Amino acid sequence: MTRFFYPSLAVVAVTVMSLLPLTLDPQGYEIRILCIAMLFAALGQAWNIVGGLANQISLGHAAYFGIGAYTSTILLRLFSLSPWLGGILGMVLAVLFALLLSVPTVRLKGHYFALATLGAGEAMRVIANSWASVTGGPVGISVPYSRESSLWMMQFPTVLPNYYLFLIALVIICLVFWKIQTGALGFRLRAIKENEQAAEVIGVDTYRAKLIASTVSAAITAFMGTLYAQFQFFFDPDTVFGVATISVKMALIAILGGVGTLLGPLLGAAFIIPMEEFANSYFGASVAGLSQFAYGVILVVIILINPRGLVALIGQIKNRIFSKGGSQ
Amino acid sequence: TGAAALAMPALTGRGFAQEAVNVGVIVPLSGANAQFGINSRNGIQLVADEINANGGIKSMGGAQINLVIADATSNPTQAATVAQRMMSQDNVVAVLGAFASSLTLAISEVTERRGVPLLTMSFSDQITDRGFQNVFQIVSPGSQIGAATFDFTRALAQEAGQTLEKIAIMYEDTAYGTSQSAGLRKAAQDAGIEVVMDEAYPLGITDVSPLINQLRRSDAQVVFPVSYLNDSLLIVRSMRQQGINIPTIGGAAGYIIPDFREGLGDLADNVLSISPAAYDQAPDYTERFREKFGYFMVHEAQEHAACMGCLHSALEAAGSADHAAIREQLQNSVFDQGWATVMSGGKVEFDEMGRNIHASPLMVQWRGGELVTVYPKEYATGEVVWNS
Amino acid sequence: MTAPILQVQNLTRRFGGLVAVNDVSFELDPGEIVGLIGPNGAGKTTLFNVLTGIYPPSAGQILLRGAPSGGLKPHKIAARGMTKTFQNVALFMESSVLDNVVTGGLLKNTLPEARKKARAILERVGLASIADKKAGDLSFPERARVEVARALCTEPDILLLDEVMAALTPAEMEDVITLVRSLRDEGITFVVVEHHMKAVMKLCERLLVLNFGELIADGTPTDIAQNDRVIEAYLGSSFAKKRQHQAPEVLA
Amino acid sequence: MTTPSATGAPLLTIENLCASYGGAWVLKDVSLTMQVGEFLAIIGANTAGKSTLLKAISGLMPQTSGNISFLGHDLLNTPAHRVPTLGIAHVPEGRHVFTEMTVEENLRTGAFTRGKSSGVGDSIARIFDLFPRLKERRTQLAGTLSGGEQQMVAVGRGMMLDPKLLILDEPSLGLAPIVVEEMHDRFHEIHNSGVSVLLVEQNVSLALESAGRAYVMSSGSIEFEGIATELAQDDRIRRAYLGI
Amino acid sequence: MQSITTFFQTLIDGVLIGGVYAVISIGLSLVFGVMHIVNFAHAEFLMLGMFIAWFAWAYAGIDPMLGAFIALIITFFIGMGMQRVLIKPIIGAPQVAQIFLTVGLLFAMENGALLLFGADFRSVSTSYQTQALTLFSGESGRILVPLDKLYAFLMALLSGASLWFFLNRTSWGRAMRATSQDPMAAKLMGINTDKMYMIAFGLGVGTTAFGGAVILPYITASPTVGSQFVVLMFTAVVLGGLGSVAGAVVGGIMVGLIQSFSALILPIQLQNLTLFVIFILVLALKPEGLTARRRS
Ligand SMILES: Nc1ncnc2c1ncn2[C@@H]1O[C@H](COP(=O)(O)OP(=O)(O)OP(=O)(O)O)[C@@H](O)[C@H]1O
Ligand SMILES: Nc1ncnc2c1ncn2[C@@H]1O[C@H](COP(=O)(O)OP(=O)(O)OP(=O)(O)O)[C@@H](O)[C@H]1O
Ligand SMILES: CC(C)C[C@H](N)C(=O)O
Ligand SMILES: [Mg+2]
Ligand SMILES: [Mg+2]
Repeated sequence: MTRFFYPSLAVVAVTVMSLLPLTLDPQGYEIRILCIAMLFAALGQAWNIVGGLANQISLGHAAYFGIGAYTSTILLRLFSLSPWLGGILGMVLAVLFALLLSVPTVRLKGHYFALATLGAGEAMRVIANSWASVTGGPVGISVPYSRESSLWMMQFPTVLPNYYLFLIALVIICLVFWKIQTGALGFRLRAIKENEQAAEVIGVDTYRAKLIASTVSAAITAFMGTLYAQFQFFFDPDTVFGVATISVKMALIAILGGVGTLLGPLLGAAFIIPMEEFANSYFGASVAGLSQFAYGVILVVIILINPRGLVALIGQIKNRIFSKGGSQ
Repeated sequence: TGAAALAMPALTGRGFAQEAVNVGVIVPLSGANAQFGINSRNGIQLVADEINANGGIKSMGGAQINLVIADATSNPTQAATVAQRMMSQDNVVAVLGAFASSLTLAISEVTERRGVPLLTMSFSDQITDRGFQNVFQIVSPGSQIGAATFDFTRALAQEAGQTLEKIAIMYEDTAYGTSQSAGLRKAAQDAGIEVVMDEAYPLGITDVSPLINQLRRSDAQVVFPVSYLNDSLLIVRSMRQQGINIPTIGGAAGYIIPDFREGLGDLADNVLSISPAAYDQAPDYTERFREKFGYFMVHEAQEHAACMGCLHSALEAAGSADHAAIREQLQNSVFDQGWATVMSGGKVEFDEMGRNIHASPLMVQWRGGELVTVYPKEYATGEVVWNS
Repeated sequence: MTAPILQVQNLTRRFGGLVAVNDVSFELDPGEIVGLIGPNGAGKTTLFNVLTGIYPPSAGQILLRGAPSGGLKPHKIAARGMTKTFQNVALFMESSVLDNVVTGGLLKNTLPEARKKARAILERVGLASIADKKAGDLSFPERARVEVARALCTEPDILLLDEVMAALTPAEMEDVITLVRSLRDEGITFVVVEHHMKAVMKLCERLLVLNFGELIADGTPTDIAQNDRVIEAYLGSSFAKKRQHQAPEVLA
Repeated sequence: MTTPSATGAPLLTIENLCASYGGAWVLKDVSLTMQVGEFLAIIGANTAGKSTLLKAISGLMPQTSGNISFLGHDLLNTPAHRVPTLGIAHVPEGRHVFTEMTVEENLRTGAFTRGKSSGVGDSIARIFDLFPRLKERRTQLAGTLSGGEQQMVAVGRGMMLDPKLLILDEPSLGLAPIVVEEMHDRFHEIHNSGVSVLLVEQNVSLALESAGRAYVMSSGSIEFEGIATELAQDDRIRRAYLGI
Repeated sequence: MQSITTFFQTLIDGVLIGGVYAVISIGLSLVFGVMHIVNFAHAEFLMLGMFIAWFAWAYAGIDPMLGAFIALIITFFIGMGMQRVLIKPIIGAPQVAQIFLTVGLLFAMENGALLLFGADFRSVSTSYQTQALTLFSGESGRILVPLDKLYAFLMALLSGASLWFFLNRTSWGRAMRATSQDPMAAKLMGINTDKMYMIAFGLGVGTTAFGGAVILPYITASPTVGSQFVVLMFTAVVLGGLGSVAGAVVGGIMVGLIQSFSALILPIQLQNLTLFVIFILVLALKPEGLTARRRS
């Protein structure tokens, strides 16, 4: 394959994704699914920067997501501040939180890191629940429904503009990831992933590299939180700071697709979100629990088929077809 | 991405007769609230089956009701997606659900934008105070239920010759407990009564000792726990363990389902609770539920059934599946026929905000495995047992 | 007489009650090749670990080109020109050989430059043919050589080699010795831990001997080979005997 | 210089063994025989496949073909964990100590197949005799030992099995000369007590000193074999392995 | 004066609930210790144990403290089978794959239970569940020891001690630890590592199911009960040092004490916030848990 293959593939994919909604009901269900898939692809990609490249398995990214969602929404409600500005402020707060969290966690490895970050996410959820005067508490918070559309206020009569916001965000985040992955930081993060001590000894400032990765990831995640809030209009602490709904799901998507790869989170989201939907709509009505059961079983089966995720699975299939073709 | 997403719904192949009217039912069928979701679904199913058996919607040529039921899970994002799916794929005339306030709030953001009526029995005040046009709340909002819990209790105590001076409140810290306890607290403060204990605790609490210790130290005369099932069992048991026997007035949810009684046995007897509706108010209706499902008609089933009853009447009156027409009927009718009559006062009528103006919570008490309405007097079917 | 490039003064490192490095002092001149020998568990690896910042010293001073470096983080020390290889081999096993080496190169270069440098170094240490292999698929000696290449790519002034010749054939050892010498000629100072006496004697101009964490000897290989304490603690009697027969040949 | 005390009865017979890690064949048609009571060495350059050969004997190679028989047992079809019960102890290359166990626990684990049999304590005492260093460190976690100390644990642990055949993969790697010397003396003792020994050793002169017979491997095949003392004089060997 | 009794009551409550956390966390720690797997589905075995004990109680009148042993045995075999079919293929796989698999398993088991047992909440009634020992009673208040939690606590000590003895004092226990540290070397010692993994997983989930049964008099069984405990279990296990049985007991009791004392000083709602903050701080100071031994 020439070196233009992947770039041109990307261009084609983006073009298709840009044209696709024109064929869909702009208030419809398909477009919503696509939006959510892109949201989670972006979140998975953000997670991939720390979880994939540096193997810092964060299970607390919901903290950043929630910070983004709450910051912009609270400012919007209190001061009618544009979510764009609120989103940027959310990013700043998320970065600050990431820096704060790094003090106790930067030395942690493997499962200890995972569980410490999980604790941090949970702590944020408790705070959002308890600090009702600001967050609205457990009852949740609504983005005021404004019937007029405005890009500045991120209020739209249909989901179509949200779709393009998600698409643009996703493309930018993929570019960021790609830049990091193929750049010097990527080398450093992979070194940390495989042997932190050795990385230090050959001159990698592991603390700094981890810090950069986690703040970039936190900022991206926070901004996606803002986009989510402006898309969903209502959320509560359990949703945006949720372990299962956000933190683990972000990780799952990256892992399912192929951790540490550019394509991984995209494939992961393209698979998981519709699959979840499929399970819900196909089994949901008949028997209580069946849809979630099916979802769980499918996850298990996929990982048993190939523990390295869909990217590897596709590679495997490609190889098989290729070798078959070769032998004939 | 796109292709996969598009293929999925097509596969679901939900086929149904042309003339049927699709009604969306979104309730939690998995997760911690599955039990309540199943109860709710059962209530709606019962009514829909009865309507269909009686010839469907007459004004629409006997169109059958087709329930499109989906699992809201416990995730608001998913609940909203489900709502979107029902409107796009199934063309539902209205949506019923979704038990938990957080889910209902998320769904309402979608239904409102599409102008689809949403009937709910969720408590949260926020559901009907955002100025939405298409949401109808069949029960009193949480704050009113909370206030009623207090007012009724005070009246009952007074009748029993006890003057309330000190009360204790404990509530689980999700939307339900928080909003309901807020009403309770305010009513108590307005009445100038001292709230000697006022504690939120996390839902899923595994140890209530700190709560009960505090309750013991607080010297309260009555306790108002607003809890789901697990926590309610923990609270009542730990109180007994520590020999605390003050009147316990639950906040619905965990206190008024059969599992509460099953879990506590005789300890459940005489526990009081507020309830937004009670099956002993309309036994000729609610007994049908017991016949079909084998347990008494819990309030979420009853209220959801009432929602379905209202929707039925609105459909009959509108004579069409048009959302605006149905909304018009829901907004402007008085529902005093069929299942709508199982609500307090025997009728349902929605004000501008979408609240049922006739809704009145009831005080119920466990008596040998059954719930008996003991207050307000006009609804009471039995005498209260007050053991101060 | 040039100034010493490394001064170690009264360096001590404890693990709980165990004193792994005990009050060790020595100096290195630029361009030396110094052997560090001693019984198993004498503290050689620990000394390397303290020098490169993996462990902070419990007491004592380290001066790297005159500036104190004790207690700095490893990457800081690497940036100041001292790095080491790992006795147990600590490569980035999932990465290619080339990428391993490139990562070292990033210390002082941009990515494209690091790539160029890494290729040159692989060429030089004779690993060019396996540049694209995954480090995890290599045999132990190959891995040790990648360790060296990766360390070299950080452009060190002082390189501490921890048993990189273990498991090499004599022919391969010769290659390593030639390589180390030529690198020395380019100005790199070496400290070499090795248990293969013949190789040590051949390569090093000076030997430091550790025993129970203490420096018990510091001298030329000939002196050390005759030092009774060293023979008793480390070399063993038969080595001494053999030496008497073969002395001229070994020292050649 | 040991005189081979081989009895002539076959202990280990390998025929046309091929093995791979999933890619290309690492062993190609290796055949080898060993008699009861022999002290056999295998020498060869890096990546010749020596360790792979030993792993194949112990059932650790995923893909193999050919034949390995040990006292009439077909080893290729014996799961790895049963091989020690037949009387084979394999001290692997690269130490592989149980890092989170103490030195003594490591040694005790070596006696796993001996079950509750007595004499475990004696065996431990013998190993502490051989490696006094280990005795000092008996309650230290093996993972915090120095490289050479770990090597001692690995060798000692293998000896705890009380085997018929002791397989040693580069046992002297990273050991101080004085320890190597002592250890090889002990290998002789073990051999003299009737245990057959199969030794892979990069320290070729030592290997040829210890062994009765030796095989020379290169790139996955046996090059030639012969009496150790003769091989030590062989020019091909001297040039490639006895240099420096 | 009041505050002295309050203090002791809080201490007792904390230790006792800590015992409850300990009994369910030991198994998680074992599974991690031997297989290096963070099993997110582990709490589902707690749920399974509760249901087994509940059925034993409802249909055979067996007290949950005895039913616990039935739960242990049944889930031991279920665990072994599951290890064989599901966990074995991912033992060498990257850590992330394991997270993935066990999360999938969590969904499947929680909802499988919903399908199998229904959404009803099940609880037992026993005489001791509403009783308490009075340790002290006087002017300044009372100090009570609730019996249900006392029993759970004692069972926690029992299972912790048995498991500790097994792992540290028997050759099979050593073999299991050897397997966890270096499976290749373990095979060379004649240890059937596959079997060890199966037993370890069986024991791990069995112990947690045992714990589930033991707390049944006190907590209601339902398909989602696991989610109530999963984060606490992980916190306990990590605080004590992943993989250490004694650590799980220490960690469990610490979690209990932190919750209990936090509730005394701060709003109860914040008890888990206190817990997580302390948890993260402990990790910052001792990155491998409180009982971790030094390693190189
Ligand atoms: N992290 C640690 N914790 C406790 N003890 C340690 C640690 N690291 C090393 N030691 C001990 O310090 C002593 C010195 O070990 P070191 O690894 O420095 O020896 P060495 O000279 O390199 O030996 P070898 O030649 O065998 O590699 C040993 O007794 C070892 O057990
Ligand atoms: N786990 C493995 N996976 C893939 N290839 C391997 C693995 N182990 C060894 N090899 C390859 O098999 C070949 C033979 O290796 P082996 O370890 O048997 O050689 P050896 O003769 O023991 O060499 P050494 O002296 O380096 O120990 C080498 O090319 C090596 O790269
Ligand atoms: C009955 C309650 C437990 C739930 C309530 N319907 C809500 O609004 O959340
Ligand atoms: Mg060393
Ligand atoms: Mg080898």
